[in-house]
Amino acid sequence: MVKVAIWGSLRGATDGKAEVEVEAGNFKQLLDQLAINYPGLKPQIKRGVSLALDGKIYRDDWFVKINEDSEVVLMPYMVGG
Amino acid sequence: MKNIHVSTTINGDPTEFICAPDESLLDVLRDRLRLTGSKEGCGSGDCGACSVMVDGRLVCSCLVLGAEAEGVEVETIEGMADGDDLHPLQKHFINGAALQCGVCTPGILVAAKALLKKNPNPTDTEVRYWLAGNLCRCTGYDKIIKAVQAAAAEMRGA
Amino acid sequence: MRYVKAENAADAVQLLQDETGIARVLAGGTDVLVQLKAGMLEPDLLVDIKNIEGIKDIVAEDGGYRIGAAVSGAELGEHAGVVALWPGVVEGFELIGSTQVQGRATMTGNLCNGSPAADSVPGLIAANAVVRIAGPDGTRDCAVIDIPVSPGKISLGQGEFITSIFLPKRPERASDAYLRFIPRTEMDIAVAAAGVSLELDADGTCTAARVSLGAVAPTVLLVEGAANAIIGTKLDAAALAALSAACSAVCNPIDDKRGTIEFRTEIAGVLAKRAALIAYKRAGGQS
Amino acid sequence: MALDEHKKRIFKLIGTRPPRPDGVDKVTGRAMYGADATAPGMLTGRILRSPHAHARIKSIDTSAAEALNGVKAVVTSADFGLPEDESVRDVQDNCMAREKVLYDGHAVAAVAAINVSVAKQALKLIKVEYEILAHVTDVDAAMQADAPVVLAGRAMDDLPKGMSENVTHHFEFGHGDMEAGFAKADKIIERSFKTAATHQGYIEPHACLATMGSDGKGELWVCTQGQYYVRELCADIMDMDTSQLRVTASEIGGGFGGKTTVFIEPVALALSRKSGRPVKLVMNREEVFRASGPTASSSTDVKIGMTKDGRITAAHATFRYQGGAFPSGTVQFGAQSSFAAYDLDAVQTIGWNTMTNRPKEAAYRAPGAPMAIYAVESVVDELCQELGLDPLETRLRNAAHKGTKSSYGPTFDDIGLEATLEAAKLHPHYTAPLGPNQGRGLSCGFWFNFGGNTCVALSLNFDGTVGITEGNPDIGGSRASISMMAAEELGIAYEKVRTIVADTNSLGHNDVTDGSRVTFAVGLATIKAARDAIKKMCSRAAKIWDIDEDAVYWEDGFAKPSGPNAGSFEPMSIEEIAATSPNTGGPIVGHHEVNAEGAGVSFGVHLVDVEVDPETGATTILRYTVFQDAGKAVHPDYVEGQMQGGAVQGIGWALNEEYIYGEDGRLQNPGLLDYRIPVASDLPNIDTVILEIPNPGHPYGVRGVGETPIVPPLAAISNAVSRSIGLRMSALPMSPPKILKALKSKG
Repeated sequence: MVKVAIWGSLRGATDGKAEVEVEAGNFKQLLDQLAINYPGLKPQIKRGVSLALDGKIYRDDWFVKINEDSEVVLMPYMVGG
Repeated sequence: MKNIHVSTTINGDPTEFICAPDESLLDVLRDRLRLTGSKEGCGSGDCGACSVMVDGRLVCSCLVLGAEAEGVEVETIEGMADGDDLHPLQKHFINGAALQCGVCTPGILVAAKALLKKNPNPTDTEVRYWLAGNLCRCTGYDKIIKAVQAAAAEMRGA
Repeated sequence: MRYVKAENAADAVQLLQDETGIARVLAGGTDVLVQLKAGMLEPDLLVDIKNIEGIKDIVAEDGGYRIGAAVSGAELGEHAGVVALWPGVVEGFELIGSTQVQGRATMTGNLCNGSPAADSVPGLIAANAVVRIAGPDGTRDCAVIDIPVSPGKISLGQGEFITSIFLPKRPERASDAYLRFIPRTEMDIAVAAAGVSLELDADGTCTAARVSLGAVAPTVLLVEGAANAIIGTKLDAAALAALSAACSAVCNPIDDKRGTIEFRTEIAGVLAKRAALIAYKRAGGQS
Repeated sequence: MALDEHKKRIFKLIGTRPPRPDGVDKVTGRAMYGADATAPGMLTGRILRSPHAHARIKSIDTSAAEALNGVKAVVTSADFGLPEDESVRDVQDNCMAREKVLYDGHAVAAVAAINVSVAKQALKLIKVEYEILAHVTDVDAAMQADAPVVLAGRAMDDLPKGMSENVTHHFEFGHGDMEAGFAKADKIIERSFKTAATHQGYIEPHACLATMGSDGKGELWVCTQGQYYVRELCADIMDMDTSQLRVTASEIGGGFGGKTTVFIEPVALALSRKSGRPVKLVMNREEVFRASGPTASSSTDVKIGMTKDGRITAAHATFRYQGGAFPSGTVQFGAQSSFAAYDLDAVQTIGWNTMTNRPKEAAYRAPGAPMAIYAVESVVDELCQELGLDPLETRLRNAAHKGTKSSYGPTFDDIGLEATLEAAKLHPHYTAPLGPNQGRGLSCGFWFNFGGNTCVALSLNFDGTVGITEGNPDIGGSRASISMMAAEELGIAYEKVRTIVADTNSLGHNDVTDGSRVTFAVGLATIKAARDAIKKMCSRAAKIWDIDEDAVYWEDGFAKPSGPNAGSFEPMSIEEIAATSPNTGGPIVGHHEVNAEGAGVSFGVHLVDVEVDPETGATTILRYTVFQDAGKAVHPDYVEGQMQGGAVQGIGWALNEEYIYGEDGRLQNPGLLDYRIPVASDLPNIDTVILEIPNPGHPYGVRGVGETPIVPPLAAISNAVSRSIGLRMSALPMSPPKILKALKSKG
């Protein structure tokens, strides 16, 4: 299981939990599992999310590998100027 | 509006064109003569991207009518290098990274050349005030001022 | 729109008089062409006066100078005589716009634009300058202060245009100065402005003064009370405070994107005080 | 791709300052920008714009304009379809109003005519009947329940009671026990701040030249930060396959985020399709201000607690941003970045984004971060003043470092904040004496930086020179830095490489030039493409030598046998390999395609001295120093240029730049006369100190540098002014009337 930190305004969809656990080995599995376990997260996942994995931000890469002890933080999709 | 026929000199070349009475010299240069080095950033004399020399005076070509060019001498950025031989200001702008996007650069070069003709040894403050009408949004002006000074030093033979 | 180059003053008067639509005089074009481009002005006729003989000349006259209506800022600034006699007038005019704008802009044009914030006007009014006007009935002279009527409006009649501005002679130990406030160091329109002209006697006491304010009322103001506050003084702190107060007291500005009523009123007094000190020093006074 | 093992690599070219390849074009006027192109039979396009802040369009009568001699096409929203994707529909509706105009300057119709005079005349003949609606332009007013609704049906899910439907986004970040944190504080300061909307202020207005044939194929020449994104948006809006629309990026006269979307391009394409002629459409400056995308304006409440010895115990902030007439979630970046510089046990940030009757915001350099960090850094500075603490020491005391759980969630890897603060502390600027009416301010700044989708092709020419094809417009010298990285990797001279920017059909997709991504991501792809080419060149040499491919390695522009066992061969130069490539298997091209991840975050510290005229409230910038971690500065001149340029944009934001709206909801200063960007005489030299703390996510250690420098100036200058006048300023811009009013209130 991977622990995923959920940002504050999404916690309505995770029963108020700041951190949830899902079974996932990569970014895609993580998103799929989150959508199944917490359907309330679906709209945001559709709008776009980034993944901070051990401090590094990934925007799109489905197959970036996630380890059990990885620090995983879900973040809104990032853009720049 | 009946078009006006104008005979003028641009970068030393005798040039004729026709233009509408309300057409700016900038539009004539860009649209009729294809001298697109002069840019329009504002059309109101606030940005200096269209700077050219008319009879030895630095002006904004957006604030001159094409019709007023009759019988005058116009110098634009296209006339600044002597063939392949860049003007010292042009060289120092490249070597000193005094441009980023480069769209204000032609106007600044024309204006800086006019300054150095009038004042070959300006202070930084004098350069900054002379160029106050040439907006640059990329560089923060720092490297522009330094490049003008480097060119001035070279031109003075220092 | 027609563009016509007038051959002489009579020609220009005729053209302006005959035009039934909107006619404008073109000298430097730094106001007219901006308005044209922005669609604020749609003239039927532009009369270019730059070909009229003498209109680009600066001529010494009766100890003062007559400045042609088409003399640019750059040309005026290069004229040592005018700069020495009326430095405040020249510096006011030279503050307008960029180096590029100075290559074209004329003092007459700045006056005829009718803006209360016109930088050359407070200096001209403080200098008691007089314009010469060509018109259908010949030429006439008029004090600069009587030209602006309201924002954008001037007192010239149909067919009239200004051919020159006359800056009078002045005694020894006299000078002038102009200061404006703008948010940046260049390129802005004055938020408030002050022109001060004064004359001193041998011991540095001010014997005559004219104080003028820009951008604080519908037209540029001549503030007699401010002048009286420094006449008879050596511009000591009390006199300067009185000058400031007199200036702020007559302000009747507007709130707009460039400044607030409160700010303009306050600043006008500060600028007048500072300009007076510069003029005083230029005239040879020591404070 | 990770940082190369050989961390101590001695670079030959990286870190030098060669002349940029496009330099001559740009100093001679030859470079072709958006408005510089022409096409045979080209028409001039012009757009009619709304004079109202908010109105229903009751009718548009274009018949008189269409009848005018010389008018070839008139388009309105009726000439566009209804894209399925809501975000694309928003973009289209921003380009051409449908049903309602949402802000002063919103496009309602456009014409294409044989020249500009006819086009202008035609616009006057278009009759639009409006029903004027109530409008709202202020961020706080727009969030009130009774505010006029800009766009119905777009409110966020679970909209809290008492909030307007205009509120479209809500974010919360943070960790720790806030109550316990504040309980530990010796001093708590709470303060509210406001910042005005500012514009990127690029000197080149938006411009494009569109050609749509009756064969359904389109060509678009446009000044943009991202030709691929323009293609996708325009193809969606024009309902065509992306393959049929080729977009070529012109040279670009500045963007800063403002040219990351479309405003006029679909309109030009529609005019061209309708007229059957090429159409050039160029915004004038007034249109740029009224109808392109400025940044958000903001309203913020910050509360921070600190111990007597300068440790932050808890930090809280609520951010409210307005992003104009369509939904926009920029506040996210404010809420995430606001406390990034601090190592905090208890932190919470809340962000709200609302619509208003203003032009839809576009990205502007570190979008959302400057105004958030301004508020936070102001309160930190005030706490230092109140507690008698040194502001630099206090920041060092609380600085985020490797292992810090950031305020937005992730734990930081190697970051350069502490090193940057230390550099500022040791710099003579920090201890230089100050005169009367002078003050010194400092602020930290932060930006995430991104990578993104990137393709690079590296072609070996038969003479051994190299052509690089990349897909990101060169805004500030990237052709130079990319050429340098290719030459470094190949071990050849910089002059032997030429880099060009591809059109959309000449190379695979590249993300927009944004997020400080180009030197990082395109550089990374270039290095990989060079390594791909090297592999191929080694294999050709191996073929010639008839040895195993693995027995050949590459060094300084030569293939070499890897040791005595491989055989004894003279090293083979890149020229020889290139010349013989037709005989050894054909042309050699290295390429790399990647969605680059691993961009390292970037921190900066700015130090500024100001003097405030106590009688007028005017602020003069006396001295300015920028300290920033660049990871590895590929071309230091252009790194410094980013630092200087960003600082000066921030100076403008702090002191004079603002969108000023009247009671009527119309923009009052849509020009460069009254939208006051800094001029040369306003500024001192901007000194720079580059730090190089390598980014572990890039082979050379490169970090993006473009965005961070606009973040610190707002607070640095506000702190300097506040210290100078002995009064805390809390609204931007700090124009002279505001400062003088504050001084007067102090008495």
